[in-house]
Amino acid sequence: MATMTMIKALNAGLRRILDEDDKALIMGEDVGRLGGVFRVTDALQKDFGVERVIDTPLSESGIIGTAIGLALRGYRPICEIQFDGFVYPAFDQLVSQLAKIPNRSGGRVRLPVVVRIPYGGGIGAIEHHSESPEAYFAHTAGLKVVTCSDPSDAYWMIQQAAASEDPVIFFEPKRRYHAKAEVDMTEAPLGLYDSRIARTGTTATLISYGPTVDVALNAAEAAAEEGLDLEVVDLRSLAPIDWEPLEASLRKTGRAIVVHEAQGTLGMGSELAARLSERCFYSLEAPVLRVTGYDVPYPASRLEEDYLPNLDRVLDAVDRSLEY
Amino acid sequence: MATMTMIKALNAGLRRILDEDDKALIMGEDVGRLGGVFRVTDALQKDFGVERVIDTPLSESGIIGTAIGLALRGYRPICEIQFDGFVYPAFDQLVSQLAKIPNRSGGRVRLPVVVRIPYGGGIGAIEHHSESPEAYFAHTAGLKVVTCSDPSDAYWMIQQAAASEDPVIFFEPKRRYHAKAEVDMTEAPLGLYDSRIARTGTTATLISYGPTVDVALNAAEAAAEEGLDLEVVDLRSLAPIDWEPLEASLRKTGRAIVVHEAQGTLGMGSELAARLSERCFYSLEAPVLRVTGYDVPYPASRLEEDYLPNLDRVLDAVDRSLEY
Amino acid sequence: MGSVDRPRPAKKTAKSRRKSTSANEPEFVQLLTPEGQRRSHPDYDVNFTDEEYRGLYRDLVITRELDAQGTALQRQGQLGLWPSLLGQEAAQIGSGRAIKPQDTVFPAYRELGVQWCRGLDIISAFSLFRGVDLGGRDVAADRFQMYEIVIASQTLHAAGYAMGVAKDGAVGGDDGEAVIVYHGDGATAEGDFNEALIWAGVFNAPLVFFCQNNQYAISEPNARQFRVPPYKRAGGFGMPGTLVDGNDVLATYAVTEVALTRARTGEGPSLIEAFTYRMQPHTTSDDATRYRDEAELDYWRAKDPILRYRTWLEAETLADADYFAAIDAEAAAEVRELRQRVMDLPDPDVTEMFDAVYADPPAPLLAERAEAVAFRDSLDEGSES
Amino acid sequence: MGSVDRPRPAKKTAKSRRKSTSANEPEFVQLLTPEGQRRSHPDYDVNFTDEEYRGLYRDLVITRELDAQGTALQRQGQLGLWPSLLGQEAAQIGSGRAIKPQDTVFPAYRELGVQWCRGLDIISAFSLFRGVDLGGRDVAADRFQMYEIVIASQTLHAAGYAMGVAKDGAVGGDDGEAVIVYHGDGATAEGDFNEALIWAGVFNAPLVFFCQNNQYAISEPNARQFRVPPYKRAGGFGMPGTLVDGNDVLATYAVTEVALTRARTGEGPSLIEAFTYRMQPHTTSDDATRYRDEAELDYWRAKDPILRYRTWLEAETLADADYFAAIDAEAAAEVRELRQRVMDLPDPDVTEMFDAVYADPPAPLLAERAEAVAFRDSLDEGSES
Ligand SMILES: Cc1ncc(C[n+]2csc(CCOP(=O)(O)OP(=O)(O)O)c2C)c(N)n1
Ligand SMILES: Cc1ncc(C[n+]2csc(CCOP(=O)(O)OP(=O)(O)O)c2C)c(N)n1
Ligand SMILES: [Mg+2]
Ligand SMILES: [Mg+2]
Repeated sequence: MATMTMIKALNAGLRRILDEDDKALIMGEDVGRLGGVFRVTDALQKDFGVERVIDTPLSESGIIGTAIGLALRGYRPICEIQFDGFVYPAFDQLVSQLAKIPNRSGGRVRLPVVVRIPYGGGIGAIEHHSESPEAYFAHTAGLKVVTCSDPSDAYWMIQQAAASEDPVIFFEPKRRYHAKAEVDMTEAPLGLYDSRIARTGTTATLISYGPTVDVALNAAEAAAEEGLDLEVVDLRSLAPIDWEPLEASLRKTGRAIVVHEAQGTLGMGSELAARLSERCFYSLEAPVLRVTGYDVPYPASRLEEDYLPNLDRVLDAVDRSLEY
Repeated sequence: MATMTMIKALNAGLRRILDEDDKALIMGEDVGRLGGVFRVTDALQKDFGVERVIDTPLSESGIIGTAIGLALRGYRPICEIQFDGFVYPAFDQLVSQLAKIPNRSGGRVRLPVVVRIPYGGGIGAIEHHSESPEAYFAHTAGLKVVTCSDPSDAYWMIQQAAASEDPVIFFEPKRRYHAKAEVDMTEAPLGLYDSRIARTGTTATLISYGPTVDVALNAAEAAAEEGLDLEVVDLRSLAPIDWEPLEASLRKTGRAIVVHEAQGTLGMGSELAARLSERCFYSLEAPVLRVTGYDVPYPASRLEEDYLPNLDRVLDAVDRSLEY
Repeated sequence: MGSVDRPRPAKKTAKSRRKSTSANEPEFVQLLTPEGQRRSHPDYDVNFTDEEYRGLYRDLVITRELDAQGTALQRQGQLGLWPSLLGQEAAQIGSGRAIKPQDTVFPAYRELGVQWCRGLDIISAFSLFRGVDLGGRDVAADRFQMYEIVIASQTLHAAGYAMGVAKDGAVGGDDGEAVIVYHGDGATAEGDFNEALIWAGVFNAPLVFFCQNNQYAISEPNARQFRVPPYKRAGGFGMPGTLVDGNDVLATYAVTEVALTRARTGEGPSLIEAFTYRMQPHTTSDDATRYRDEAELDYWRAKDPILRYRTWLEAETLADADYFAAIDAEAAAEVRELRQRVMDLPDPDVTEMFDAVYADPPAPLLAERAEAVAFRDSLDEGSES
Repeated sequence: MGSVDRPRPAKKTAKSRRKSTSANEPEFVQLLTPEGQRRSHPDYDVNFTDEEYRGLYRDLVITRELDAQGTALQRQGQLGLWPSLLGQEAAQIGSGRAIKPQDTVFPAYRELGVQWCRGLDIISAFSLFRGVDLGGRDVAADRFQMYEIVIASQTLHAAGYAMGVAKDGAVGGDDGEAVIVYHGDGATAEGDFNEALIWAGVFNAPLVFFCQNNQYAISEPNARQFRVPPYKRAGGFGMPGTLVDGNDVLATYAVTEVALTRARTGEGPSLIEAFTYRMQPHTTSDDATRYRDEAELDYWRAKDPILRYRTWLEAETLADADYFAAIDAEAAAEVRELRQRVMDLPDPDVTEMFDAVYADPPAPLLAERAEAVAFRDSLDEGSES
C-alpha cells in the first residue's frame, strides 16, 4: 500500500506501462520535458527517451490521426489531450476513424489507443478548461469510455486501458488530481468496465463518476446524520455501462439520483435514467432524478460553484425523491 | 398550395431567404454550379451570383469558422455540410465557437448561422453517408437543433431557422428528400420549436422526428388495423424540446415509444425517456421504450434494413409496452 | 476569384495573382509527350527492360477495363456507387510500380490501379461499393490500407505509420521501408492534410504524399481549393515538392521512385503533384455536365495516358499487334471473372454489424445482437409460414 | 528531430535538413539593432514625427507595466491566470500602431499591447482572467474581437470576416478596411490555421496573419511545430511572407503597415512572422525552468525591445530624462488605476450564466434559471438565518 495523489498514481501507472510494453508510447502537447501541464507524465521522457514519450505539434487531429497510424504499425499510443475543451479539433479522427476503423476492417485491425483527457471544472480555470465532454464519446459506437475517481482506480485503470485492444477514452477528473489516497499496487481491485459500490445503503442510490463521486459520498455522509442511508455507485465505465449492479441497487432502494457535471440534456444521466426506468419499472418508487450542470456553456470561474452539482443540490434531490 | 418534394421545398425556401435578405449567404462544397450533391441549392448561384452562393474549399472547419467571421461582419450564412459524416472536422468550430461565442460575448454578439446537414440512412450509401449525429449537437448548449419530416416543414423551417438570431443546426432527412407532399406557401403552420401531433390517438404515443416520422405513421396505420389507436408526435425541434405537448400526450396515453435512427445509447430517446419518466411518473403505465439504431457504427448498406427502425420493430415495441 | 495555373503549355489560363511566388513556373516533369515522344529530363529518367515496359502497358489497360466494369456494374444495379479512375491510370500505375514490396500504401477511394500494382485482389473495392462490407481486408499483410472516404484523414494515418517505420529503424538503406499516401487536389484544403505535412516534416517521416490533381473536387475546380498548386506548398513545410505529368506513366514512375528512395533512405518526406484529369464524373452519382464542357473533355482526351504510351511502344517496336491483342484478351478475362465474383458476393448476415466493433464486445451490445438475430429469425419464420 | 533555424546572427543553430528550400535564408527585416542602431532596409522604412516616435516608447512602457501588473495581481490571488507578453511588446506595439481605426483585429489571448494601441479599455483582459466574465466586450464598436483561447480558431473567423469586408466592397483604396489576426508559432501546426491560409488565399481576403513567434508553445520549441519557419509557408498558399525582428518596434510597424496597405487596397492576404521571445513563463501557471535555461534568457534580455528603443531615442535626443520620468509616472498611475478597478470588479450574479446563451432562450432553460436562482436564494436565506 502506498499513499499518493491521483497525479502520482497515473504517473506510476504510465511508468509501469512503458516499462512492461516496448510498444507503448506516450504522445501529446508538452508531455515531454514539461511532464504535461499537470505533471502526469513527469520525468517519463527523461527515463524512456524522446522516441517513447513524444512532445507533439500543437495539433489535436494530428495527435489522434498519427496515433491511429502508429497503432496500425503495431504501436500502442497513449495520447494526452491537454484539456477537455481541446479534444474537439480531434473529433473527426476520434469518431470517424478511431471508433470505426476496427469495424470497417471486419475485425482484422485493432486500434489499442488510449486517449487521456483531464476533464471537468472546479479548478477556477478559464473558458474551455472545465468541460465535461464524456457524453459525446459514450454516444459513439466503437469507443470505450472510462473515468477514475481516486488514485487507486487511476493507477489500475490506466494500465487496464492500455492493455485493452479497443480504443479507450480515459477521463481524468482534474479537480481530484491532488487528492491523496491509498493505492494497493499489487493487484487490480476491479475490471476496467466494472462499477463499484462506493458506499452501501438502502434509502436511495446516488449514481456518479469521476469528479462528483466525492460530492455524492459527502452528500451520503451528510444524509446519514439525518438518518438517511444512501448507496453510492461509482460508474467507472461510462461505455459500456455496468448495468447489473445498478439495477440491483435500484431494486433494493427504489430511488436513484444521478450526479454529474456535464450538461443535463443528453448527459450520462439521461441514458442512466432512461434505461433504469425501463429495467426497474416496477421497482421505482420515484423517478430517476438528475443533478447536473445546467444547459449552458461552462460559465466564468466565479460562477462555477453555482454551476456544479454540490452537496446541497444533491441532498435537495434526495429529498425530492423521497417525497414521491 | 403546391405539391413538391422536400428538395424543391428547401430550394424554394432558400430562394425566398436570399430574395428577402441581402445579408443571407449560402456556402458549402459544390453548392454553386452543381447545386449541391442533392440539388437543394439548384440554380441559386446562377440567380444570386457567386458572392451570395459560395462554392467553398473542401474544408469543413473552414466553412463553419469563416461563417462565424462572416456573421461577425453582419452576414447571415447558411452553410451546407455535404453529408452527416463530414460534419466532424467542423466540430470544434461548432461546439467551441458557434455555440459559445454569443455567450462569451455576454450577449453582445449574435451568430445567426444555419448549418444544413443532410442526415440519416436508408439510401444505400457508403460509409459516413448515413449518420445521425443529432445528439452531439442537442447535447451542446448554445445551439438549437431542428429537423423537418415533410416538404411543408422543410420550406417553412429553413426560413424560420434563417430568421433566428441563434445558431441553428438544421437536419434534413435525406431519405425523405424525394417524397412529395403539399406545401401551403402562404403562412407558416407552426413555430420553429413547436412539436406537431402528426396523428392523434389514445393507446400509446410514438415520438419521432425527421426520417422516421413516416415509419411511425405507417406503424400507427398498421396498428389501427389491429384496433390500436396510436398517437404520433413529430418533435421537429430537438433542442429545445417542446415538452408540454409531449407530456400532455403521455398523460393521455400512459405509454410512449421513441423511434429514431441514431444509436440508442445517449440518442435523443434517452433524454426523452429520462425526462418524460420524471415528469409523467404517475401517468406512465409502461416504461418509455426506444426503437433505435443499434450501438454500432452504421453498417454496410446491405445491412441497413436490419439496422434501421422499421415498422415491425416499432409494432413489436408497442406490443411490449402494452404488455405492462 | 483567382484561378490556379494549370501546367498546360497550349492553353495557359489568365495570369494569376501569385506575385509572391517565383515568376518562373517550373514545367512539370514529362518523359513522354501526349504525342508519344520520349523526352529527357535532367533529373529524372527510367530504365526498364522491354518486358517491364510492356508490363506497364498491361497494367494500364487492365486497370482501365476493371474500372470500366465498376461503372458498368453500377449502372446495372450491382454496385451502389463507383468512383472511376478513367484518365488517371498513368498516375496510379506509374507511382504504383515504383512502390516496393516492403512499402506501405494509404489509398483514398479511387486507387484501384495502385491496388492492382500491389498484386492484390481488387475484389475489396467492389465489395465496398456494393455495400456488402466496409472494405475490410488484411491490411497488414497487404501493406495496402483500407480505402478512406473521409477526405484527407488518411494522410495523418500515413504520417503516424511512417513515424512508426522510422521508430522501428526500418529506414536507412535501399531495403528500407517507405510509406506513400494518395489523396486528391481537394484534400489539400483540409486541416488534416496540412497537419500531416507538419507531422511528416517535424518527425522526418519516410512518407511520400502523392496528390492526384485531377483538377476537380466533385464540381469544384482547383481555383476553389488553393491559390497556388499543391506541389508548391511542400517547400513551406520543409520538404521537396515535384510537379509531374500525371498522364505520363514513365514520368510518374520516375518521380515516385526518387521520392520513395528518399524516404526509405531516411531523407524524409516529400510531395508529388501528378497533374491529370478525371475523364468520368466524380462518381456514378455525379452529373459532370453541370460543371464542365465537351471541349475540356476533348482537350484531355488528346492527352490520354494509354494512347500515348501505346504510340511510343509501337514506335519503339517494343510491342506488336499480337501483344496488344493478348492484353486485350487478358483484360477481358479479368473483367469476366470480376463480374462473376461481384455478382456472387454474398449478402452479409445481420451479425456482421455487431461482431467486429470491439475486440472485447460489451454485454449490452451482445444483448442487442441477440435481439437483432431473434428479430431477423422471427421475420424469417413469418415469411416461411 | 530537426531544429528550425532561428534568425540569430550570433548563435546559429546546427544546419537544418531543409535541403529543399532555398539556401540563402533571407535575414529578417530589422530597422533598429539590439544595440539601438538604426539600420536601413531596401523595402521598409518608417517616417514618424518626433511626437510619434516618443508615443511608441510610451506604448511600450505602459504595456509592459500593465502586463507586469497582470502577473502581480495573479500572484496576489486577484486573477486566476495571467499570460504575460513580456518581451513581445515591440511586436504588439509596432503592429498595433500600424492598424488604422477602420481595421478589425482578431487577437489570441496575449494581445494586451494591441488592445492598448487600439485605445480600448483593457479591463476586459483582466475581467476574463479574473473569471468574472468570459471576456465579452462590444466587439463591433471596438473593431477588436474577443480574446480567443482555442489555438488558431480565430484565424478562420478573421478569414471569414475579411471575406465579408471584401463582399461589402470596403477594400480598394487607402481608406479601405483591413483585418489582422494574431496567433502564435504553435498555432501554425493546427489545421484551422492552414485552412485559414487556404480561405484567405482563395477568396483574396484583405487579411494579415501576424504570427508572434515567441519560440515556444508552452514548453515546446519551434522545432516541434514546423520544419521551416512560418513565414516560408505563405508562398505555398499564394501570399507573401515576411520575417521581421519582433523585438524591433520600428520594423514590425513598417512591415505591418505594408501588409495592411496591401490588404486594404485589395491586393490580398499576407503573413508576417515576428521573431521574438517570451521572457516570462507561458502563463502564471507554467514553470519555464523545466524547459529553458538562464543562458537563453540572458541572450534575449540583451535583445530587449524597450531598451534598444530607449537607447536610440536618447542617442537621437528625441526624448530626455524628464520625458522618461513622465512616462514612468504615467505608467504607474495607469497601473494604480488598473489595480483598483480589477479589485473592484463585482462578482457575477448566477443569472449571468443563463442570460446570454441565446437571443431567444428556450423555456426549459428559463426553468433551469429559475431553479438556480431559487437555489441561490434558499442558500442565502439559510446563511442569513
Ligand atoms: C471530410 C469530407 N468532406 C466531404 C466529403 C465529400 N466528398 C467526397 S469526394 C469529394 C471531393 C474530393 O476531391 P479530391 O480530393 O480532389 O479527390 P477526387 O475525388 O478528385 O479524386 C468530396 C467533397 C468527404 N468525403 N469527406
Ligand atoms: C486547440 C488548443 N489546444 C491546446 C491548447 C492549450 N494551449 C494553450 S496555449 C498553448 C501554446 C500556444 O502556443 P503559441 O501558439 O506559440 O502561442 P503563445 O502562447 O506562445 O503566444 C497551448 C498548447 C489550446 N488553448 N487550444
Ligand atoms: Mg480531385
Ligand atoms: Mg509561441
